[in-house]
Amino acid sequence: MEDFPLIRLEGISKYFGKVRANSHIDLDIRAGRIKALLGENGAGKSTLMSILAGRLEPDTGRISVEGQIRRFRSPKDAHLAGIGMVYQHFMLVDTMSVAENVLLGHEGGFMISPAQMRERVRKLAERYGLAVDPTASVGSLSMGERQRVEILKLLCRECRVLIFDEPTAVLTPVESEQLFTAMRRMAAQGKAIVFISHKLPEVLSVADEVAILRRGEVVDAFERSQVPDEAELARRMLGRSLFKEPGQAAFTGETEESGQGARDLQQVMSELPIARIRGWGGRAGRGRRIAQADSVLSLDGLSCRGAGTAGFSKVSFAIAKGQILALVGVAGNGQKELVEVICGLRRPDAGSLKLLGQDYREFFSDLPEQNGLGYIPEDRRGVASCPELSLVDNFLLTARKLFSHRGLLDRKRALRATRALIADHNIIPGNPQARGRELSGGNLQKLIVGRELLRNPRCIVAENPTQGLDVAATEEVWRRLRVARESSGILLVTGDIAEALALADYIAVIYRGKLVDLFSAANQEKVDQIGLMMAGSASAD
Amino acid sequence: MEDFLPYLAVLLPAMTAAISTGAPILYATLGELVMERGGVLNLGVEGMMMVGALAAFLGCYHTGSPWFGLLCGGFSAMLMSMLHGAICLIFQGSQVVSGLALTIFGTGLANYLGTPYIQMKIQGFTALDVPLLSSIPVLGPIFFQQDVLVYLSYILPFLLWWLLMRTRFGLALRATGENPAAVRAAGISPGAVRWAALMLGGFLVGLGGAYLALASMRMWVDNLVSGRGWIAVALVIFAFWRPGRAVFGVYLFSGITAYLFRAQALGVGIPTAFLSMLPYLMTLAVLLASSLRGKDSGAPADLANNLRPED
Amino acid sequence: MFKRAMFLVLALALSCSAALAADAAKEIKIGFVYVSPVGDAGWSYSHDLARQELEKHSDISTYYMESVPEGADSERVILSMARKGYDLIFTTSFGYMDPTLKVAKQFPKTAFMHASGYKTSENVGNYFGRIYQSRYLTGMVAGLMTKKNQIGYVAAFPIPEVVRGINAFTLGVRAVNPKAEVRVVWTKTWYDPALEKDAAISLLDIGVDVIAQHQDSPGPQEAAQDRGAYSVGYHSDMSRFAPEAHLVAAVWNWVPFYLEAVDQVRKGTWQPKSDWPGMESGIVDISPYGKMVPEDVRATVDQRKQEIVDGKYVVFSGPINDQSGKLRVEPGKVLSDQELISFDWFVDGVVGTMN
Amino acid sequence: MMSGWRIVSRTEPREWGSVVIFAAAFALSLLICGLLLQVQGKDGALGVGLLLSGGFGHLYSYGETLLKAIPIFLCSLGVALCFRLQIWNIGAEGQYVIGTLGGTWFVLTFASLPGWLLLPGMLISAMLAGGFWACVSAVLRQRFGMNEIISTLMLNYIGIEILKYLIYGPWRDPAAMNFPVSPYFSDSAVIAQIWNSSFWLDFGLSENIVDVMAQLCGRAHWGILSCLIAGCLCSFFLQKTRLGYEITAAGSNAKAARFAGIPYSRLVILVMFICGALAGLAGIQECSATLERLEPHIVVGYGYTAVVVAWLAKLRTVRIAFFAIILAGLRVGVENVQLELQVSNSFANTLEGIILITVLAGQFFNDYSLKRKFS
Repeated sequence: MEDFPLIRLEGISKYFGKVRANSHIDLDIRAGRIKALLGENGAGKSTLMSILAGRLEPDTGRISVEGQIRRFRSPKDAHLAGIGMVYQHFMLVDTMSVAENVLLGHEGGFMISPAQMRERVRKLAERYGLAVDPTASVGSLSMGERQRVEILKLLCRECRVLIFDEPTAVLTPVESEQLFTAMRRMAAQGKAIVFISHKLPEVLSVADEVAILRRGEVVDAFERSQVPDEAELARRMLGRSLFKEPGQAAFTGETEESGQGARDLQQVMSELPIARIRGWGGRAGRGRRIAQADSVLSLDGLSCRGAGTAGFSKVSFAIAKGQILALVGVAGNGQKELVEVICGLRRPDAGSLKLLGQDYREFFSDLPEQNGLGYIPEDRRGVASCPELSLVDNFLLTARKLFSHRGLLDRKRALRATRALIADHNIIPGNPQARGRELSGGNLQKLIVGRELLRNPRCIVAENPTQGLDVAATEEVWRRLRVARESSGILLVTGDIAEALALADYIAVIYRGKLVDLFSAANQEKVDQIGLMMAGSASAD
Repeated sequence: MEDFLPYLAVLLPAMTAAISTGAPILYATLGELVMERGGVLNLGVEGMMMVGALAAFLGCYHTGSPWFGLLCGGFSAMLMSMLHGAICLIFQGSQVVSGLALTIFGTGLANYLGTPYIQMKIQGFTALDVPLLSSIPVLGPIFFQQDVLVYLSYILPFLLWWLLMRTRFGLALRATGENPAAVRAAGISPGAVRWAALMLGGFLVGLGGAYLALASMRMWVDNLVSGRGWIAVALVIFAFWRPGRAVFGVYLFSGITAYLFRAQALGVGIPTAFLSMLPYLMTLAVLLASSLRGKDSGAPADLANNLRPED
Repeated sequence: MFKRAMFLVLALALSCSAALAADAAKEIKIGFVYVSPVGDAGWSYSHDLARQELEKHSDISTYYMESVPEGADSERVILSMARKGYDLIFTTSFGYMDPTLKVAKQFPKTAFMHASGYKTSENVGNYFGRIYQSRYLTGMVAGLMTKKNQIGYVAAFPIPEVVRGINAFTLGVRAVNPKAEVRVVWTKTWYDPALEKDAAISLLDIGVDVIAQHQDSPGPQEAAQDRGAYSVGYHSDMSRFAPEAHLVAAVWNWVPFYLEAVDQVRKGTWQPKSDWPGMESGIVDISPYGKMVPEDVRATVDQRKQEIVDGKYVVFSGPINDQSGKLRVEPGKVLSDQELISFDWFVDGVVGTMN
Repeated sequence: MMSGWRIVSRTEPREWGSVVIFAAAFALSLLICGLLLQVQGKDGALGVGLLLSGGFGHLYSYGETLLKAIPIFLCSLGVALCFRLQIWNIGAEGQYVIGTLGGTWFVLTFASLPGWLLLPGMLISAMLAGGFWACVSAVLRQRFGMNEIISTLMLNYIGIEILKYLIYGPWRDPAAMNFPVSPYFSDSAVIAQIWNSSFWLDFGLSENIVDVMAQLCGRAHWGILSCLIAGCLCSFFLQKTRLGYEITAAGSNAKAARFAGIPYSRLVILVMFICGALAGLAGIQECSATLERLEPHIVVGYGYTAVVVAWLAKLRTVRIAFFAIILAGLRVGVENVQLELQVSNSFANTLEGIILITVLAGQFFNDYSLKRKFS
């Protein structure tokens, strides 16, 4: 066994049109080992794994399983070779039960009996310690549970290689730990585990081997034991060192306020008719009267029943100009509803909500175009952008009112503004006519953040703004938010404690729609308990 | 209008008629239901029924065997359905317009090729009573003095339910209608599943057309289907994509139509336009009611979307 | 000099027109516009039978277009026929009336004949047959053959033509069987065999034992056949669809009428007029009786037929009451053609509504 | 799906290629139709020739084709707008009918009004009626989440029944011998034909020019003007206005629209209203210009043709005009085939169906290209 790796990838290359995703990648995957695949966005990790999982066919190169060369034309071929993948976006049917999802596509007789299915799944779940109710419909499950369903699907097929694509992105610290234990257990039972991640700490904690991809090539591969600490790992990953002190930008240079793009942007914006009325620029107070108010956002006993979900009740906090409040919690604990209420997409049932000192009805009755509200949603492709439309149109999505005069749309100017924005945030590809879906997650997020901050909002709501972004992009987004803080108050909704600590002045933890606690980011012993609070075991005080 | 007795009296015959006039629509509805559950919207039912009807007639006319005709009907409509598949699953054409094209084409083709046969008679299926059941006082005449195809249409919904809910194929079919990506990730080709759905559904729709030719008219006349295909499409949505509700919807619809004729024959003094409007109003009303009760329409999430050929 | 030129011109003109006349004499082109497919056993079919007769004549060539939707499209069809230089064009549905007139205005040299309408112009005549006379006779047969005194009538659309038919039929029924009722069901279709069959079945369900119809499809005949009831056909002898049920049918025979019209056009004697011939001209008749019709019935009906042909008996002659029992036609009076063309009330004995 | 070949999405759409593809698909369908004719022992080649000459071959073909294209274009324009917003409105048929009723009602009620009031009044009330009929579905969808495909379909049937009721009941013209037709519209409510020979003759134009023009324009009426206006307005609306952009954006991603504060429900109602209004306009024009009164025969399925055209045209205004004319031309041309070859009218549907199918399949090659796999 030892001399033969379970899986060997040799000279794998893959092109999308002219874009190179992978080039001449060699990789070995051994049974009983956990291999971490590290790299920035667009480094080609996901592509490589999709090839291994049979979703894509490589242009060149070959895959051999235990020595024999195999060609995977479809995921089925990969399954037969014992390779399965837990995708970032779960491949589940929400309307069907857990058991049905697990057994979907599993070999067997023509007829199925629900009872047997349930029994099987329950046994399997117990064996690997992945607790989940087989009868529940997937739509009602938390992200963590859904992920377990995905894993069960693979285990049920006796997969020998399990690939995890950013598995912890949607998990609580507690759930993440459970996942890691499950991984180790599976590895111990002779399974090979590959997992793709950005998060250096978890790589260090769980991986046996690390391979680093950059621009579609494997630039480094080594044993976990060879790297002492995160800084070293980061250096190897980025080819440059990374400081982690919160509060100060990591890299400057490629994107500065004083960049050409930024100046063009200012130029375009200042020409807008609306700008002539109100005056462009972050200088607070030149905008609407309310811009004077110092309280940016204040909730008092705000409650709302969610549609289907639990929603939230009696939430109270306030954010002043210059502050960042991080609302920490596991996905599905009422944050979504809360954000929607704050952003005027949903009506609260009870309590008061004030934005920029105004009652929300008043505020949304005529939404100030500038110096008003900025919203950076979690779901970039689904909510914050139109994948089929050009970057200009995506740019216009929320900026459209700035660029329209008496109902007419000034596309010329919008185009110039988009160009400038692209230059300012060095978004790739740089063509403003490119379609939204051609952008990688990181670049799309840059566009969205830029677009939302363009109107110098006094109140900013950011939902997991760096989820799935590589370190560089993350730092970039953080920097922008810190700059924006100068003139506004920010509500940062995140599941990532590190992010909260990196940015926030205050931290509020939400669980089952209630605020568990609200404290200053400086308060160390509270900070240490965040993980527990998120998991519901609240500290009683 | 003062004495209602005759109006009650015609209820039974109305129901009897509803069962037999409903049968073709039931076949078509269930066929469309299978296809839509698999995520393929096929508005071509009307045309497919026409072709099915003609093929059934020709098959029976030339061999004299109604059963052979029935098969011809089913398979010809299956071919039409596969044409839809070719356009939507291979050539990525819009399912909506492809369906409309299929309707236009099928109706035209059937009438065109059928011209020489217009009003030639065949020995189709005639009513045959089920030995004991037919002698049950009230239900007997209604349900068990019909033709074979009607009896088949009793069993079909249960078969279909079993297929959808209790078989591996059904599982894959439902999943494909909801989330093809998940199906592909599970190692099943959603394309293949949709082909299967199209073929099975097409066959059933064909039986619906065949019924009109073999059992209703027992001869070839052009425009035989005249709109029943569209009713079937509407009924699938009405049925929230569930076989059980489909049966209910079909018999409700055909029941109303059948009863209205009899009410007219009894000389009810309401303009016929309003009477003939009633079934459609009822459909809307029932849908409205169920949506007011906050019911989820249960539409397959991926209905009418094409699978992207790449990846 | 000038005179000579004049003569020349005149001579030319004459010779030309002569030539034209000669051409016309050589071959005459006739167009038919049908509203439904000719394959059906109905209205269009009855016209097409005549067309095929005409086609047999060497010097006549006929063209037809079937299933021409009434309204805007029909005008185009008639137009293109006129453009192709047909000498005589028959438009055989009420909806073609205005289009025919419009086209006729542009082609004064072409003769147009429109069936079942009421307008005429310089080169448009209208024509129809007194089919209601046949209806009356078939009504008598039905009235004599019914046992339950309940007769069903599957009707297409509540337009005067159909109403007239129902009334004549009912008068016929009542003439021989005052107790009998005629129940009317509107299908609002000219041709939906399955639906029309269902309509007939629904009538049978409520206890009628004879089915009469006014559609192009044999659907109702089928129904009667299946249920072992009697049926009365229309348009053409429908006995082949329901050999056991078919009592008799009110039938058209357009051949003599069309031949005459063609002849007039050929001779150049054709005049536009409102022509409404009856049984005496043989344009309408009743089909051979079904074998189940007993001798005495045949005798009574044949006798009345003879009276009608001889003009001794007029169908719509008073006293006639309407549904409400109100006297509409005084004894000794008869309904004028004008009134017949715009019939909008049911005679006594009809069960049903006007729309 | 196709082994050995890989299907690749084109990044930039073809320009002239698409024209070639359409031509090829069109030719293929004609070939098939020729064969179909042969099946019934007719001369296929001749048939195809007759078809094309009938639709586009003669001077007078164009007027007729145009006449028929007008309602198709108007309905299709509206339908395309709905589709842009992912609203599957297949109810243009019913909206066409109800619009006609609205217009007719105005004409019959205010027959005494002067022309400059009557004509616009008729058009406007037709558009309002059609628009409101469409809004019923829109409201049902937004307020009660009822599927618009079924509601529009049902409302089509219901609309037609209403028409029947009115025309056989209250609106039946006694002067017309109780035949199911409304009284004639007063002359000022009749939309005139484009070419008025007598006028130009008085104007002093030479006999034969007038004659040629008369043939060319045929029965085409001033409704064509409404097509031009509607078309221009529509494309301007979509490209230059904010609402237009919002419709495109919301159609592309409804969730994003909600996030961006685009009033989705209002847009749905707006596009449905516009569609209904256009369909209604088409209806009343057809009614007033060609029939000059309301008859049951105004319903000939333009609403459904509109859906097909909108799709073939990929919702683009100019292409809609193109396909509307093509389909209209075919319908006109196929009559020529029927008349000359004496084939049954069902041939027309067959032909149309085949053309749609081939063209639809052909469009695949606009958006994708096949590449050989190398391994």
